[in-house]
Amino acid sequence: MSPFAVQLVNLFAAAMLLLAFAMLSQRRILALIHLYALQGLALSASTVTVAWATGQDHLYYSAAITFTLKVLLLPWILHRLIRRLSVKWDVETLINIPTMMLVGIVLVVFSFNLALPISEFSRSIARGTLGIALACVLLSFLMMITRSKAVPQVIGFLSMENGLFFAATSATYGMPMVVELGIALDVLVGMVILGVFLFQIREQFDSLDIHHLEKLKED
Amino acid sequence: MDPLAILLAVPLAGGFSLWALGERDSAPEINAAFSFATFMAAAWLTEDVISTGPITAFHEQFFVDPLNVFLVALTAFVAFTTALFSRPYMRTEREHGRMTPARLRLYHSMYQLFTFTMLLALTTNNMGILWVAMEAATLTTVLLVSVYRTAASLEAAWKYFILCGVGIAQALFGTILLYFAAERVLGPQGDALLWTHLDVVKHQLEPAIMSLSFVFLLVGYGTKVGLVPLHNWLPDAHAEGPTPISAVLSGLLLNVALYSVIRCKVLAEGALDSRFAGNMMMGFGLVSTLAAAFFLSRQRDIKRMFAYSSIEHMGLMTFAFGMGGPIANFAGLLHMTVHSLVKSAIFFAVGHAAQKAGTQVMEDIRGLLRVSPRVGWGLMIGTLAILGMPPFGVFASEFLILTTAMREHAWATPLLLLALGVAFAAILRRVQPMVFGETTLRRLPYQPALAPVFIHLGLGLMLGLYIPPYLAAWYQQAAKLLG
Amino acid sequence: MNVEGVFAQLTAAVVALVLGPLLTGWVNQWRAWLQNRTAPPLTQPFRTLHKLFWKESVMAHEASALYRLAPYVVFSCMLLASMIIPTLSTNLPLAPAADAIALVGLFALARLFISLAAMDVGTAFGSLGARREMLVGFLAEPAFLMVVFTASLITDSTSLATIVSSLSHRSLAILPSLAFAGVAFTMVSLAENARVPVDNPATHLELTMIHEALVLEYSGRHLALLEWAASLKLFAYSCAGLALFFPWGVAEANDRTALALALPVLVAKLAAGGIALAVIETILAKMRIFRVPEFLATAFLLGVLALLVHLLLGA
Amino acid sequence: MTTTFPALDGVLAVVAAWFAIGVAGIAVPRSLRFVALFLFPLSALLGIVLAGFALAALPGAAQSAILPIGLPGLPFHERLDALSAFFLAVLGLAGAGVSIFAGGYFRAGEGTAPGLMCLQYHVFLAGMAMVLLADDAYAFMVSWELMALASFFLVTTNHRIPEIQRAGFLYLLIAHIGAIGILLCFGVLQANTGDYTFANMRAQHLPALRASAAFLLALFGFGAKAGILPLHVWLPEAHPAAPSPVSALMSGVMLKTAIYGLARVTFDLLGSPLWWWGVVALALGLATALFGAVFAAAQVDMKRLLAYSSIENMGLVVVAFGLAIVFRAYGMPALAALALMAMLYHCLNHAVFKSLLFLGTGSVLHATQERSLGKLGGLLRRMPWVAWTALVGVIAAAALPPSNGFVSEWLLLQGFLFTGGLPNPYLRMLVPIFAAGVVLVSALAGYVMVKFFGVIFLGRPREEKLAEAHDAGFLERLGLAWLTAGCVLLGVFPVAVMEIVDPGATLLLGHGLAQGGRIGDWLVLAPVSAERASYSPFAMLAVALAVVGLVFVLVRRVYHGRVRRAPPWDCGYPLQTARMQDTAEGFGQPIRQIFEPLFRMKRELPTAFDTAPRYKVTIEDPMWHGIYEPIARATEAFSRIVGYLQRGRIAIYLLYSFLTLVALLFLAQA
Repeated sequence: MSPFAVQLVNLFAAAMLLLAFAMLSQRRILALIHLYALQGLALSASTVTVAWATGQDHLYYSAAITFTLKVLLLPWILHRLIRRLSVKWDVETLINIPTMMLVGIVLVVFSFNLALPISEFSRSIARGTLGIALACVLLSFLMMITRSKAVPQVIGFLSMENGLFFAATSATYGMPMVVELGIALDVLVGMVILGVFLFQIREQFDSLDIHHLEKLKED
Repeated sequence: MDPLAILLAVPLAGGFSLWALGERDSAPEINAAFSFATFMAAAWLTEDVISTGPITAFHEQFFVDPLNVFLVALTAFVAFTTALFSRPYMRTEREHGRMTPARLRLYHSMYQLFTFTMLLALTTNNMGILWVAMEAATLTTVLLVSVYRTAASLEAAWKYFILCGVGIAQALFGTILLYFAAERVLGPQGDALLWTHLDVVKHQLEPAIMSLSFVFLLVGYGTKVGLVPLHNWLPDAHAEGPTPISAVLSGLLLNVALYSVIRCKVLAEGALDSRFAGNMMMGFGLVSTLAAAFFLSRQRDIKRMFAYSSIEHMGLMTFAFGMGGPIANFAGLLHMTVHSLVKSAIFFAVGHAAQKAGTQVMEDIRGLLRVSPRVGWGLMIGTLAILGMPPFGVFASEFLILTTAMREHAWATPLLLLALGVAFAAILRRVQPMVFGETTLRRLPYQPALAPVFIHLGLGLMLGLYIPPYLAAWYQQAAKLLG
Repeated sequence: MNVEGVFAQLTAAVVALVLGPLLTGWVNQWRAWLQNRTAPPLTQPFRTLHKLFWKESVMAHEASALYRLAPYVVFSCMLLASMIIPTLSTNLPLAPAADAIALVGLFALARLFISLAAMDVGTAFGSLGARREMLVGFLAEPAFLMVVFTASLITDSTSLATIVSSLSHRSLAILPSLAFAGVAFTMVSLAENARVPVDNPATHLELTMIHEALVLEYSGRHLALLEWAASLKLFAYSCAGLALFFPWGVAEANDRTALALALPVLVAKLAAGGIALAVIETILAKMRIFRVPEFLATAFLLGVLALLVHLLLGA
Repeated sequence: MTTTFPALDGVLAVVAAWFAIGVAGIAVPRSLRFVALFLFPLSALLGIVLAGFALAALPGAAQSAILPIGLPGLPFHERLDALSAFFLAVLGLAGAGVSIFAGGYFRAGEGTAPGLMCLQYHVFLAGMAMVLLADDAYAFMVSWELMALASFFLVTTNHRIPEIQRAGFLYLLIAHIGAIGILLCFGVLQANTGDYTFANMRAQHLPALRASAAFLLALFGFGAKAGILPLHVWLPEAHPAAPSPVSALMSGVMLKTAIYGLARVTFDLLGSPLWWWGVVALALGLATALFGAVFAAAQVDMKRLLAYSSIENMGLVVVAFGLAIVFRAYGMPALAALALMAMLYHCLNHAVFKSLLFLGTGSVLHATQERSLGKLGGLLRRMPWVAWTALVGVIAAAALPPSNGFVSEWLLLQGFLFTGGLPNPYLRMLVPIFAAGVVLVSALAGYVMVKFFGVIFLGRPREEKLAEAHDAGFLERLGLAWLTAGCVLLGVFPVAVMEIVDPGATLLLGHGLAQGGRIGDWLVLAPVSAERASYSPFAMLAVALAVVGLVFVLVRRVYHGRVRRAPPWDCGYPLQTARMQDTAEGFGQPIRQIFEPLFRMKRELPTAFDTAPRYKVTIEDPMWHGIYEPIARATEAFSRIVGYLQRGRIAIYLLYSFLTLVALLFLAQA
């Protein structure tokens, strides 16, 4: 396959990592959603590239699913949610942004080192992608830890899913179709349920601040 | 007509039809009927396996082997008895105004779907589908946990969702890595995730990848097993959901999660030919057992307490499977079975007790023997059984686990002794005054369903004194298969 | 069990019954003399017994059968004891029936009965006496056994006959262990026989008395039996002591001449012992009841010490 | 008796029958008459039958059977050899007496329905029998815990009372922890073979370290049941809580199963003990015995007093056990047999007389509703049956001739007197000290028993209501008489008994007491040689009785038999009341004073100006303060620390999983 494709995939990988960092540091929820959509875009683009480069047709389907789900559907749902729930800001993060950045960088280094021995075995076109995927996962994990409102947590959760998909498509040429379909279904349903939840939480505590969700504990 | 198909189809259909039927008075009975049909199908399937041996179906996408056949039967059975139990229970809840018809509708359909997802997870041969099923199980149960719509139940459900969602995501990464390792051996077709195939070639899988993959899988599915320190969702979800759900969570879902962990462990062990995976599980198991024991000693909410006891027992099983070897694995499987029987029985009794007292706070539940002896004895005997008092099956497995540990990992036995002792003291100290003494309780509008309690306890008793040959044979084959 | 045996056994019994009260009288005489009093005659105890036997026995309303039974039991226990201890001869048919340990048990049995009897009527002094008696007993009994153990470790036997014969056959040598044991034994027998410094047989000052408090309610023939039993006990202890520490002169099996000779020897030894006892009682002062445990604990420790010394020095 | 005699089948049949009786009882939970007048006497009969089978099996060779229940590959192995036969005989004989008594004892108002109690009671009996029969670890543990469970429910019969609940909790907790210890002991014994049959364990030869570990675990596990220091705390709580027949059974028989387990593991499964095990057992046993005796002397609750006295007796048994180990380790089988015989004999004796005494307290309890010694007294005249039988028990418990208690003590002391031959100089020094201790203990036992009997049955009643106390009923008398007869016969004919028991010792040591000739002739007990030591209770008793009779007759012949009744003299003090007698506290006072450091006493002394002065002393077990409370506090503290794992913040929870993941990834990479 052509080195051009490799460069392309690497580019998208880099974009995803960048976006992950951006989400980590982004406070405004609306912007967060946009970033999420962009990440989905990069993901589907890379999937298409891989599909085109290796001629694996089922990857086109998975790209299509990804696009519709993560670029169109979920961002739209999220938009409506925050408009209905009127949450704009996620003011205070639990750790301040620069520290989070530093931690994030450490994570990236860690995950690259982790992925390095494995990527030798990869027949795949882009060796580094696995590390990047792992980094994305861990970064969104970090984001979930540090956000104090429900919606950003959800977005973190979703972007973690992105990282996983990226690993699936770029490191291995996509999972079996049936599995991907199942995963997509789960994500969709999960999203819907989350939406319902957010409303219920809101009507219970009339806020989406998860500090209200700290009653159940060992005292 | 294939029993496997029926087994999976019935609960799926049940879920949708119960939703479609909407808010009816007869919904509980219909629910029970569907569960019964599922149980029948499971029985048929079991009978098939007994006569013909392990089977695979649908282009090997599904398979039933000694390891999962009894889990399938167990799951269907407990799901059925729980449906029986939930009939009067849920009606009473409605009387007490905690359930509305709409919620009951949701409850019943989700109950069936939940059964379906568990059966799917158990019978699928595809590690990917396994993941999908586990995630689906999480989703359905989240709705069930939050069904009361109270602040506490919402919080519990939210934590459950987030923690398990994240955990399951790790498991997905593990699955991807597994596929990544597998396709280099089996080629990039759909069957590269089929467990049977993987099991054949497990020795050729790349160790470096497999070790990472197992870590992700363990953390992922381990979250659902409730291993400390990934357990935090478990007590909340058990305490705040409706009691039938606590019963199936403890009795079934944890089992299924552990089942997926040990499936992965088999592969990892094969690839790594080191005790890495085993040791990791032993570590988790030990930590969980100990921590849970000490958690137990400070509980005030009865369901929360038994949730921690589930963590303790899951830890014990994880420890057993971690040790490996025919005896330990045998013990682990036996413990799985008996624990889910006894623990669900306990939750049934607890449910009625809590309804009588109108609270789950143990200080306010007193003297069950006086107001309704059968509930009292059910709770007492169940507790003693779960605490490892012979002649119940829990003791049998603990006997094997401890003695095996004593000879292979003597260093661990003092910790186990400590944990078991503390747990015993903690639980008995709480349960005794609830059962004995003068009472504070009232009668219930509906006659509680106690048949399930005593059926379960009876089976638990039987497994302590006599294990049917088929079951024993399965256990032994499964133990061999787990290595 | 041959004729000599039976004969020896019966003589032992008779001798005990006769010499017991006489010994008491003898000691009382010497105490009187040592205190510059005119002494009662030697046979005074017999006169007392005779008088008491004639008197009718006055009994509390609540007194139960146990109360009436006790004197007989105590008496027979003491008589049995003094029939077991080789006083004149070691060839006693009853000897195998009870060894030294059983002998101690016998004394304990008597103590149990008399204490219970004292509690039976339910008066303040009775139970007080019983308590004190048991207090003395549970400390004295172990001490006594320690003494016995020393002797039996030396002679490899607990059977009194064997002890005596083997002790009497060894050449005269000072055994430090036996010396310790001797002191311990003396203290024990002072306590057990209610003598000064532990108790004063002549006292009737209620708060200090032990033995008198026990028999306070008794009268008439029951009292007589108890008194006789007391003197038998003194006799038995003395003989035991003599048997353990001065075993010479006790007749061997089936030896008529020795048997004939043994009696005077015994009387002489008893006389000497009685004088010693009287002297002790005169020069010592009675101690407070709370000091008694210390006194007896000392005896007990001396007994243990005797054992250790024997094991240490092999002597 | 030939070995072809199917004793084992018979025993199993009896066990099954006991289970059946239990089920029959639960079938008619509320009909007291049926249960009391039919089922309990029936089970007493079965007890005698059981004893018969056991005695028949004693001399014979071991018989074994396999039941179709248990784990796959590990069905219940049952085996009846001399040792288990002996203990089964104990169970049968004591159990018969207790059961017949229980028939008359249990009333409707006991808290649990009679039928249910019947079930628990007979499961308890059957469980004990199964423990003695078990021949593999699993069967043993199952029966062991079954026994514990049944007795737990029996102890909590009267569960309305919170103290009783606490007692039951404490009992089951310690029992369970001990059971886990035993389980681990078996884990060591099976030595990596994965075969849990006793036969296999016998075949294994463990290295010294593992063997010692097994022994210590066994000592811990069985000690928890036998009430060895410091695991004795449940005894004084559980025994007063339980209905008296249950206390009798627990104290009389259940404690013995622990001794059985110790002997089984040490001599049979481990085979060749090390000498220092014996020293450990001696020290622990003596400490326990002294502790029990001293505390018994200070008790004011009659059943508590008996419980402590049981602790004392178990201590003595363990001392004998230790002595046997020492002799065995130094290759002196004959002396080991002597010590072991002392142990077995004392087990038998204690079973009989302690059951007797507990049953006596039961009757007193029913007659007066009173457990506190301070409110009893003068019952000898109200309840002669109970009193006179109790007197025999008291003499036995005080280890006085010619009772059975004395025989075993005599044997034990004889055993001590042979320690001069031990090669180890330190032991030679040490053992006499132990002997002194044992003697002290038995003397104290006398003190305790005088207190027990004197305060309950003698003197004047301390309360008015005692006036209408009634004597025991027919069935109760039957049980008391049965056990009393046991006390007397076991005391008067020791030689015959020991020759029956001897195979037990032979089995464990390969060397019995009767080796080469008999244990003395039928009359005179001379375990080694007549010169060495001999004891003939029969002769003593005969002579004593003769003397009593003779004196009685003579006095009446020569003098007269006149008696005049009058108010008590008491130094002429006119106004005496029953309150002036010694109270239980008063009677225990000297002991409290002497052993003051042992006690934790709280005194409430009246001031000089009290209008209604009260004097109160409460004694608590120092072990609570010394061991158990610290443990409880430590657990509490640790669980508080663990609690910090769960502070409710979801972010923190996520952090846990995150860190776990990262840490494990590190591990995986390394």
